[in-house]
Amino acid sequence: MIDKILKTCDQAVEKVFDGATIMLGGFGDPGLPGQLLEALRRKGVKNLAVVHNGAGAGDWALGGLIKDGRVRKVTASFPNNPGAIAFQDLYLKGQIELELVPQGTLAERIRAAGAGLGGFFTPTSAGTELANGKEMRTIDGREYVFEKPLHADFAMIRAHKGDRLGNLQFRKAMRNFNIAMAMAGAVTLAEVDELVPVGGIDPEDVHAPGIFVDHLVHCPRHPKLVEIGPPK
Amino acid sequence: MIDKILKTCDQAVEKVFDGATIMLGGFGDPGLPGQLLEALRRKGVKNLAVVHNGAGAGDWALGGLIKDGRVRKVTASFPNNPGAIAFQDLYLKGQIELELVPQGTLAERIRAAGAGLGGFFTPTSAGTELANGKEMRTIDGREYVFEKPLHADFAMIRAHKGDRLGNLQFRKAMRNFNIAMAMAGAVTLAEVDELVPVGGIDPEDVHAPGIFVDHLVHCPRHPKLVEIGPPK
Amino acid sequence: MKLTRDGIAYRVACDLPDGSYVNLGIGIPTLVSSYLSREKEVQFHSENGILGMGPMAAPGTEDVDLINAGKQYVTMLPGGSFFDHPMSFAMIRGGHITHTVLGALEVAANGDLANWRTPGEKVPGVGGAMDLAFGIKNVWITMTHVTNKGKPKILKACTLPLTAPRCVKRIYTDMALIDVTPEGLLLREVAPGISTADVQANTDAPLRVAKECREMAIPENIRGVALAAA
Amino acid sequence: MKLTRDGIAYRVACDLPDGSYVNLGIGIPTLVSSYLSREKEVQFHSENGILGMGPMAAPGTEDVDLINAGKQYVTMLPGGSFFDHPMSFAMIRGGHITHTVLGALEVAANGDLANWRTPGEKVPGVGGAMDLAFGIKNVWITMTHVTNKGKPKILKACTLPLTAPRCVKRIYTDMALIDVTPEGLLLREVAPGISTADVQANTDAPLRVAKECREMAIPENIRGVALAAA
Repeated sequence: MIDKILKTCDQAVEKVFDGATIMLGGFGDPGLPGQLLEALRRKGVKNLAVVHNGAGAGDWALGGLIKDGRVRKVTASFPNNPGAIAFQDLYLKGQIELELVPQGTLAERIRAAGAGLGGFFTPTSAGTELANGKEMRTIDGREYVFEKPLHADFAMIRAHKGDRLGNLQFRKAMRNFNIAMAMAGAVTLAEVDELVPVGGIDPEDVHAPGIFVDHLVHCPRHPKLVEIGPPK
Repeated sequence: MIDKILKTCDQAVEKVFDGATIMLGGFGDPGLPGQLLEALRRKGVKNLAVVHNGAGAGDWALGGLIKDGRVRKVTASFPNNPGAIAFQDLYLKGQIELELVPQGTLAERIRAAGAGLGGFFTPTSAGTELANGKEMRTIDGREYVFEKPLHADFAMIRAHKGDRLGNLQFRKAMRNFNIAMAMAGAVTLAEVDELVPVGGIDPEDVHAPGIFVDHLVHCPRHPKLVEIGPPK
Repeated sequence: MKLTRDGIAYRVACDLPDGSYVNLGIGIPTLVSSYLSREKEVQFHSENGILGMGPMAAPGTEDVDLINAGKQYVTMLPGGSFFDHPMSFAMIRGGHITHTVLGALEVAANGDLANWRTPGEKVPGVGGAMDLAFGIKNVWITMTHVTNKGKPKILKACTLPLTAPRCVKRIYTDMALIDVTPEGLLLREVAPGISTADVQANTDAPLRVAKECREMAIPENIRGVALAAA
Repeated sequence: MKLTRDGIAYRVACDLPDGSYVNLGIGIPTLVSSYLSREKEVQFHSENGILGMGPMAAPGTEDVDLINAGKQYVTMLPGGSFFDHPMSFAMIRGGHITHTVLGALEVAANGDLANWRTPGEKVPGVGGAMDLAFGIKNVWITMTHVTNKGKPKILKACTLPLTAPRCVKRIYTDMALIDVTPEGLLLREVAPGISTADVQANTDAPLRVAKECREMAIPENIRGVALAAA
């Protein structure tokens, strides 16, 4: 029998090792695996390379992990979000590495890894400083930049519902990077608002099929992610 | 006001021109735009290049179009399906061109066009005769083949539900190539089992957002596609 | 008189065609949706996987899972849809979104756009800016015509790092509406009370003045559009 | 005695691990799901966008929108999911499907597979065969050990066009179970009543015989598995 449910986030992050590359889902709060990240902080693993759209906010979750000095590199599109104080502080001191990637290219590189592709040509960034040093190619009269897939040892995401097979359903703007990251992570960990029995998610409504998910943990919303209005 | 609904398939195919490249959705019957194809036959347009997984079956829809001598080229993964008699007959006489593409590469090339990518590297077919003449590249120790996007002047698909904004919802195995084709077609035409008012498809359940769809037509199931059991 | 931010947004809203698919950047562009005629049906897109976005959520009705790319709580209109990032950027990069309205630091006469790295910004960030500028056919810029130090922002050539080369199609400022054409910049409208000479004096690239160049039709008393003193 | 098609399928089913994700080709592979122990939970994948497929639909209960890649009417098990082709082949190409069971025309000692172009076939077709062979880690082959003219199908090198080089991990035939290892072919099991010498005599590539080589455990009277005369 397949049972991917673990009791705690601490169990889920147990195998994360020093130096691992970790994808973190979410765009803003929706889909952010805040409690897995807090477990990772408790574990104290170090020298991490993180792939995430931003660079954390405040001193919680990714912000906290960076503040704790656990992250050596961030691959992100928007690390200058106003809340990313811990990152910006270390970056200005030269103590953390940044790979800046346009948001659509970031999403597509993650998907390419999950889909087993060796890379792709995108028009985005051609002729700008973000294409410096990259392979260029003119295809059908347009300039393109070659981009490689982004793989990860671990992907951590948050979903709305999950079952013991690992099937995940998201809610509204929670999907963002999370499906592609679930595909790209060698090991994918998910925290979910709600556990449902197998069959509790209609096959039409499974957004990330369980094949991409290794472990999931039931996590009520973190206190810092208060439900402001009632979900519709 | 956006209203993409047309009354008849004949109206929908009106702008299809001689020599056009046309993507046809469906894998087997689910998602096959049989009535748009029949309208295309009535229109009598010729010299078409068709992108489809197979090469038609019997003398209906794509099979009929090929039998009528309207198709100059088929890009497909499985043109040797037993029912593709019209194609096989013309192919053996040297009267129709074939571009044979592995099924996953076909799907990915269509998606690449819809997603604005210039091409990608896939491991599939490296070292086989289907990679003959193609650019090869070793990436991280593995051999890959370069594949270009597949664009189309028109994409024709079938969906389950649609609204006047062009939003489409599929049912079970209907999705197959259809979402990617809707993205890749310069003009996308859809036939649907059912028209619903705007809001009749939950935003979580829209599989092909209306942005990809230009026109849709309400088409009850074709007599040759009898509903065998009651839909759940 | 120079237009207010709302005045610029109003002018943009007049030009968005019925049936367009639009991604609005932060700042002035965000205001555009408020001035859209009810006769037009436009679907608004957000990078984080939303098409068919409605207005900001009223206080007390926010849904924690429903934010826009600026991380504000928003609402959905009937006929909207949710999807993931690869799909969202396929809409952008694949040319499906028809219009994007963006802010700018500099625009060059050939349509080059610089809007992602502010001078002196120490931590870089690009977000979806390049994807929008490269992928969308109608890149429309809204900005003040000059910097707060009075320096022109429309230039012969950009001095800041580019977001995308030759992407801007139209510029809406507090002084003018200017099209970027293969023959260079074309001044099409001026703000009420602003002369074509004023516009040229504040623009560091040559402007051709369109034959039909006219004063912008900005109603003086439409809700929220107050004309500020120049 | 050589195994029947069902006997081969039964033997494969014994080896599929609990929790595996499996794509079954047409022919003998299709039979595998019937012999899977109920103690094991395996999700079956179909190229046309299905994970968690159940048995064939009983007559009268077919759903016209629910077919497998062989275009047969199938059913869904609880916990399944529907998706589109790009996602379906991402599962294959990206190495997420753990096992595929395929038929073959020829297999070479180095794991080269030929199963997409039959000799004399005038209209070529590849379907998803290459994607499966390139993308999935455990490519298991089921086939008769020799052609219907008695010629070996396991060869030093393939003569037919390759589906994928060096992809096959294990071969299940009506005579033997053979692993493809970096050191060449390793004979691990023989069908009841077949000797290792018989197997080598029908194989056109050198076989090493595993120390623990044994007769396959195929119950004589399990439902549907009748052993045919050799």
